[in-house]
Amino acid sequence: MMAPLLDVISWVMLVGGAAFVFIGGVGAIRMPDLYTRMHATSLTDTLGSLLILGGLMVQAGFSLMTLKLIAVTLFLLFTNPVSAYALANAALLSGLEPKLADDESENES
Amino acid sequence: MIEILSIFLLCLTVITAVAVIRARSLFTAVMLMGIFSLLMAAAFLLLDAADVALTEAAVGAGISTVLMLSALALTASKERVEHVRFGVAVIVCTVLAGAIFYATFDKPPLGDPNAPVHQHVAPEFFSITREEIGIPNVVTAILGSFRGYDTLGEVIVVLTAGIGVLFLIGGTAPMGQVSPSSGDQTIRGLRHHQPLRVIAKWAIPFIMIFAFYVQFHGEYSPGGGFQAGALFAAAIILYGLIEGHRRSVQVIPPAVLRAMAAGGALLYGAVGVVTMLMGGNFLEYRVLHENSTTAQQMGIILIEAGVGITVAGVLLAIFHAFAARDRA
Amino acid sequence: MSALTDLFHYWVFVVLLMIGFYGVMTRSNLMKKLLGLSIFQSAVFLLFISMGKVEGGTAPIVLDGNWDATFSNPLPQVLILTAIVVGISTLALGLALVVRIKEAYGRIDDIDAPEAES
Amino acid sequence: MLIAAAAAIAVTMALALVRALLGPTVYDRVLAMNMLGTKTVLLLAVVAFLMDRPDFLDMSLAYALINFIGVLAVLEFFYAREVRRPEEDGR
Repeated sequence: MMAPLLDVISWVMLVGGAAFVFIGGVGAIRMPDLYTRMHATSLTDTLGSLLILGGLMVQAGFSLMTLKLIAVTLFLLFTNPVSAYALANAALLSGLEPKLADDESENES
Repeated sequence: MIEILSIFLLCLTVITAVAVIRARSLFTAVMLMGIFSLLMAAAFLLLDAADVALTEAAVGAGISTVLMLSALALTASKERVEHVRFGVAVIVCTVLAGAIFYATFDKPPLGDPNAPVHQHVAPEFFSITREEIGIPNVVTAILGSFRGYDTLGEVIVVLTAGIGVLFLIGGTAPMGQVSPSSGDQTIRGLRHHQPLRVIAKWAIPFIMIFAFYVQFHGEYSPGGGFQAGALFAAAIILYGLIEGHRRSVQVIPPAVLRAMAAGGALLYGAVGVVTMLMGGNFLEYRVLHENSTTAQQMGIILIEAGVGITVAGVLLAIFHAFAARDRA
Repeated sequence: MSALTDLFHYWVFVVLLMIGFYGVMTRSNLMKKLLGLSIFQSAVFLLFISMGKVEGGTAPIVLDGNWDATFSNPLPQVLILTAIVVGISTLALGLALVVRIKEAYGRIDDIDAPEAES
Repeated sequence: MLIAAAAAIAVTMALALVRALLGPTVYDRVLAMNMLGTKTVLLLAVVAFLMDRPDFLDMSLAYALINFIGVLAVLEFFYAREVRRPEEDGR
């Protein structure tokens, strides 16, 4: 009774996560400059990993695996945005921003 | 499915390797090397080598990138346009590649269970591990028990390399070599990034716990002294990156690191000497306890601890040597 | 399909080996030479690990006391596991040498060239 | 479904690698490296289920930790270089 439902939930999460991850990858290729690329990847990375790992968690049930998956998820959840922040900050400090901000990215958004 | 994934990853690996050699900027090359290690480790995992993948991830992708970046900070970050001897190199490479390529056709296909490699010692390793050692991770059993001498040798090599690095760059830089960064201590490290500090302070204990898990759970799951040592070193390196080199030296002073590096190898050797004193051969764990299985497990845990301490000590000492050189 | 998967890993080994070797031979930058050596080393690791693979096997870590499953050969894995750590130690030694050469000569490219001697 | 997820992640790894190779600035390459690291973590987690080896999740965890350290090391290098050689640009 429960098992098919859990399977469906986990499949939906896995496919959704995979879709997000893939969209992020496409964004990393197609976006015009660093900051938009970061926008594409860091958001989808976080959401995509959450969904994929969540889908796996649903499949694993309650075990040591789930605990490890939760650990991975938490770690990604905290470190991904922080490294994105640090990267943007470093890029900005190095003077990358001005020449990119005026021409391309303003028009895009 | 796994095969296709494996082939795909290996193709990416080759592309990355070409890019590493082609890259003009050394910094790019080092970063691509990190990606190369990452892909390689994933490929290892798909080839069933879980312990190797863990080692490659911790050591290859993590520590080696950090060390190369530290070395890069001390040297030039751009490669000069060079005049190279392409002709000879291309000929030599083509001939060699052709020869080895030809040789591969005589190799048994990948995964052939009847290949000569799988006939000789591996089955004995499994049966003896099952009967006498009783730990599920056969890799750890071989590392600690069957090939204990070899591992001792490797630990000594690691220790020797660490000593060599300390001899080469452990002291202070020669006079007149003071780099311009000496004045601005405040900017070194990522201390002024509050989010990074918060997350790192949360992450460091986590990494350390994971390192200890890898160390002491290494008999039951992928892991062992080498991986744990590298992960422990990575945790301290993270602290050093965030808080600056000076503070990380305060956490673990260089003298402690040297003691760790030597002490781990000493612990390993001492286990061997103790077994000799108790009437066995060098590193013959059987004499440690009346129950032979317990004795083997005791021996493996002890020498894995020695390995872990040495690896952590040496890697951290090397990192500190590079970082200290940078500020000198 | 099977003809490709049979020997593909060994071919990748050859290609990586040659890429690393080529890098060591043609690049005069010492850092680049070290990177080439690392690739060369990784190629050898790949060869060993590929040889240890057994079709239908799993990692040589016994799950739930199931000792009769098919396992890949653990011996190459042990050899490579230690080799990786030794590899990083020797790489660090090489990097330290590069740093000293930089301090002594002021550069790490073309140190064989005559003008490098001060 | 696991296979589909693994395939999507693998393709994304290839895309990230393309970005790392193209990347006009070093920061693009760092971004690609971070991305590849995350994708590897996910791929290994999925592969652990695909191969039915729960202990492989350790690898996934180790990758997540190491990737973070790698990115921070690169960024620290940037900051240090900004201090040391302010005249060099980010290329």
